[in-house]
Amino acid sequence: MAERYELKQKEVWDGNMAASHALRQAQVDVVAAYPITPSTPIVQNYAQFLADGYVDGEFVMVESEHSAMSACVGASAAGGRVATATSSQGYALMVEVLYQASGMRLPIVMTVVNRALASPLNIHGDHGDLYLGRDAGWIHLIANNPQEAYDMTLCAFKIAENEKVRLPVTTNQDGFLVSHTAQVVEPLDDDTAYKFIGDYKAMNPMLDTKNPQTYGAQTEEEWHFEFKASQHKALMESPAVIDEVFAEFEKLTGRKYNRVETYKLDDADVALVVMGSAYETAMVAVDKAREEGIKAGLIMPRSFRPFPYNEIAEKLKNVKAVAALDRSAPMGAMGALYNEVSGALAANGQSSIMTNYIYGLGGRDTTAQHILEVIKETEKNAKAGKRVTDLQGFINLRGPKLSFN
Amino acid sequence: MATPKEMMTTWDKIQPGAVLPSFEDPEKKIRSKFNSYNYKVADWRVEKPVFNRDLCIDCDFCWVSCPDSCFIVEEVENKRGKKQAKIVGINYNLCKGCAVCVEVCPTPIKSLLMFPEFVDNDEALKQWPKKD
Amino acid sequence: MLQIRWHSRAGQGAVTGAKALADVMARTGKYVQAYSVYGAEKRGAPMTAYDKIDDNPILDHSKWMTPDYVLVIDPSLVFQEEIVDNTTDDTVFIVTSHMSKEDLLSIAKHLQGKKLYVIDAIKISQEEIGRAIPNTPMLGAFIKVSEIIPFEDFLVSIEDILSKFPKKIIEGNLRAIKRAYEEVK
Amino acid sequence: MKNIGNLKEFACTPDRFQGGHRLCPGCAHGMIVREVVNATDDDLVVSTATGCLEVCSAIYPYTSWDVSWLHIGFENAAAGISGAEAMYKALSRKNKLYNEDRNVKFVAFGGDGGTYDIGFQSLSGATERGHDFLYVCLDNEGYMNTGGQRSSSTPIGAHTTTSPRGRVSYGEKHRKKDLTMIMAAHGAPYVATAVPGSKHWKDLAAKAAKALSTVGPTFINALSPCTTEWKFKPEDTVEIGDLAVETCMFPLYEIEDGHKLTINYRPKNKVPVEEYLSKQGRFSHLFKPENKWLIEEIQKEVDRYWEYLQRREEAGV
Repeated sequence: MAERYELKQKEVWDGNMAASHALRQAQVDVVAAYPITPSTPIVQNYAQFLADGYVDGEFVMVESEHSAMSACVGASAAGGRVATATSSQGYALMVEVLYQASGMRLPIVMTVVNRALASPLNIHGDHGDLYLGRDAGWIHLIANNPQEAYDMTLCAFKIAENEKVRLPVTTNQDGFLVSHTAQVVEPLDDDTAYKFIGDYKAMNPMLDTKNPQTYGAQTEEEWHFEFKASQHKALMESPAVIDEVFAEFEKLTGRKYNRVETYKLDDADVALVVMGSAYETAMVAVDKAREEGIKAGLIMPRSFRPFPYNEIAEKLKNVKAVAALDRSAPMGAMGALYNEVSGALAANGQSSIMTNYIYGLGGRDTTAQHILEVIKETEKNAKAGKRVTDLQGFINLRGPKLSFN
Repeated sequence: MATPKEMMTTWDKIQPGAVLPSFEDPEKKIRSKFNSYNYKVADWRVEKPVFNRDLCIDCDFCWVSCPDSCFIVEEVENKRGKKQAKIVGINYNLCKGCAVCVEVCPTPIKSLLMFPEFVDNDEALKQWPKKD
Repeated sequence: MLQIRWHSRAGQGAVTGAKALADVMARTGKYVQAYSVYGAEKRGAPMTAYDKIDDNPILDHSKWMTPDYVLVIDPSLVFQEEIVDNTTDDTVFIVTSHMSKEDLLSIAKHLQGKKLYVIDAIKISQEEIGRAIPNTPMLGAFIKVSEIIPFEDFLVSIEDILSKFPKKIIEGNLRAIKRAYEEVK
Repeated sequence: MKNIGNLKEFACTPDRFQGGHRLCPGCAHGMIVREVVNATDDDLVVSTATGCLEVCSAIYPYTSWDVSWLHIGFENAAAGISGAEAMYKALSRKNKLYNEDRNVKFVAFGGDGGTYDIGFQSLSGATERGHDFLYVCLDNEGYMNTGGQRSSSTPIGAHTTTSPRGRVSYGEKHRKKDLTMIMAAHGAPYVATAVPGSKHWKDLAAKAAKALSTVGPTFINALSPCTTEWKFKPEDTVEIGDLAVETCMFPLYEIEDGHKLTINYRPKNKVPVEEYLSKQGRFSHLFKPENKWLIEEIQKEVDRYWEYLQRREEAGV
């Protein structure tokens, strides 16, 4: 039995340390991982927990991220709790196996520290990796600070392993901005955290060798569609479970999470959609805007997948102009948040004016002032009652203004 | 693309994750309907092996060389009380007619021979070559 | 919100120092943020680390700040003009140098007119800890200059934060902190 | 360890790999897999790389496996099984095993594509990490699942669809990679070669039993003559495998602890390689006058390698 780790009521942890403690408290049976900046400390911390006797399970240091996720699939199908961590190029290398994990309905938890994708190479934070995995059939939860990195990781196990869900979950935190930023985190004690997650309940474990199971069969035209539909349905219906888990977590900690987070949105004319640490920076910008008389608000999908279409449409119904801020290179389209939110609004015949901003690629600093400027631009659209700004603009880019219309 | 009609089902009834159980009753080792033991590849054959029990010496070369696990074995005791396998037949649902068994059969007159699919086994045995 | 920017070379312990300071302040009930900015460079490359300390939760995740304090723990970085970037007339500089304040100012013209304190954190760490890790002595100097918390309280917290290290290292660090507290000018 | 006595006894083993799979008639894969999974009475968890065996033994809604089985991808059979093995260790330590009364062994199968090539990194990693598993390479010397393309296991001179013979080409230009030796160089406790069929059945089954009872990573490289892409008649599968051994094109040997080499079978009279080559359509062009030199080269190489094996065995180091 693993040693209990004595924790203070308030710890000063960076996002990586927060995620590693959540993995430790979940008493994961197998962690198979390969280190990559900026998620490396999660793997290192876990190795140290193991070396100090705070972890009972197996820690498999594989030779690549592809093998990390493959070993996770093998371990999860074998029948126990499994987790890993990665970022960026490692995530990209895993993508093939991400689809296999979700297709086999294996409740693996992956703590992702978001980082830009090469080329050119960059170790800092943007959402390129998260967007790469968005169709992979995983639930993607967003954490904006170390406390949330901890909380979301605990919730991730409980959501993934729910028998109605049985899907893998990533928790996402911004590289360096959250992963390497130490803040006050209020952890649960080990027993309380484990009790919240609960014992692992296996479904069709390969290691129940008296009742052998075949995982990963080939389905062709006559079966594949049905399986994908069934998998999609599980994802589309997972919000009920996510809400349940968040509610239970609130009872335990007082910390309330929602699939759609909002800030000062109730009376807003102008809203920004933004995910990750910039959501909190944007709160500062909204406060400044309101001081200047602009009725601004914020909205964020805490679960990027499943995407909360209806909830977002409902909350934006009185907003005149919306700017979606995407932290990923758009490459020939609008950013994902722009597309998803526009779709949500269009479905309901809502007529907010939509614009898109690309920010923070490769860790480029985005300040409250930058975001305030976006709010002011967006307000022009709200006031005009039609779009008078460009469709897509870039924030804090060196050189002449870059925008597309 | 060869799911029998009775096994077709709809998206809301399929096993999450496409996981297939080998056994319907694991305790009694009753194979499930998903076990390919219950699938037929007989129509792959052009010719079939016919087994002549009278000539067989139970060397089991056919059993060990068969890629399709189609030799039916009965466990018997030899004179010294040790268990040994006795070949008692061929599972024609599983046999694809590759004829490897015939090739590896070592008896002077082979105890396995290929015959056209339409020839009845009793008839085949009648046609078996005799010793010179 | 109190904002502190560290200038250091990778390997000198600015990240650890910034996190330790955040930890100390969190124990007084403050909200904190400690982070650093560096690239792929290895040990020896210049880098910056940051502390933000406030009575309310800190939401701003941008790296940019107007520091109230600039802590320079590498003697050669004192001469880099970047250390005055985004500072105001009220920004307090505590820098590591073997030189006197006067001698230093005669060369480092960018520091002229600034509120400047000097401490030889390198020498102190070499003598007390045995290695040129000037982060903890800088903390001692910072507590003296800023009076942010009583020194005794600081010592209690930092000893606890260092408790994972061997006794010899803890003692060396405590001596270095106390010396710097006394010697900063 | 299961005692592999005589075949009469071995044939009493209830088959764990069922027919009704969709491998070609006469496919050696079926023969090899049956022998391996039947060579232990312990329970098994098997992973299989993408390839003929995988696609043919688990076409939904059917499985040919009476043991637990997993397919993930082409390149990760070893990584997948290492995860399952790690879970077994973890649950064992936590007293959470599903069947306390059963031993579980771990086996991965891959073709030469999934083993020599795309899956090599994952195999090398899992071997280096010391997982307790047996990896069996079903070496049919090419990507047969996709219609017979070359792999790094394809022997020089062989025609494949991506190393075709032609007006100015004699087919594959490169020598077969010596994967068995590479695996031995990992320091794996047990590495061996094998062929299917009735003549060397015991060699294969005993090697599988030995590998499965050895703690740590073990490897068997099993030549799997491919009736479809090597172009010979289905009933000749066993004969072709036997000829590979008799010509020393594919000698039977084992290496323990990374160094101790034992030759398991010595042909009484080494058969010339022409015998082996001439029976396979993939080599038929080598018998044209302009390509005959290559047959001589192949013979020289086979002789040299056989000499090397014998000397290494004699050296006993």
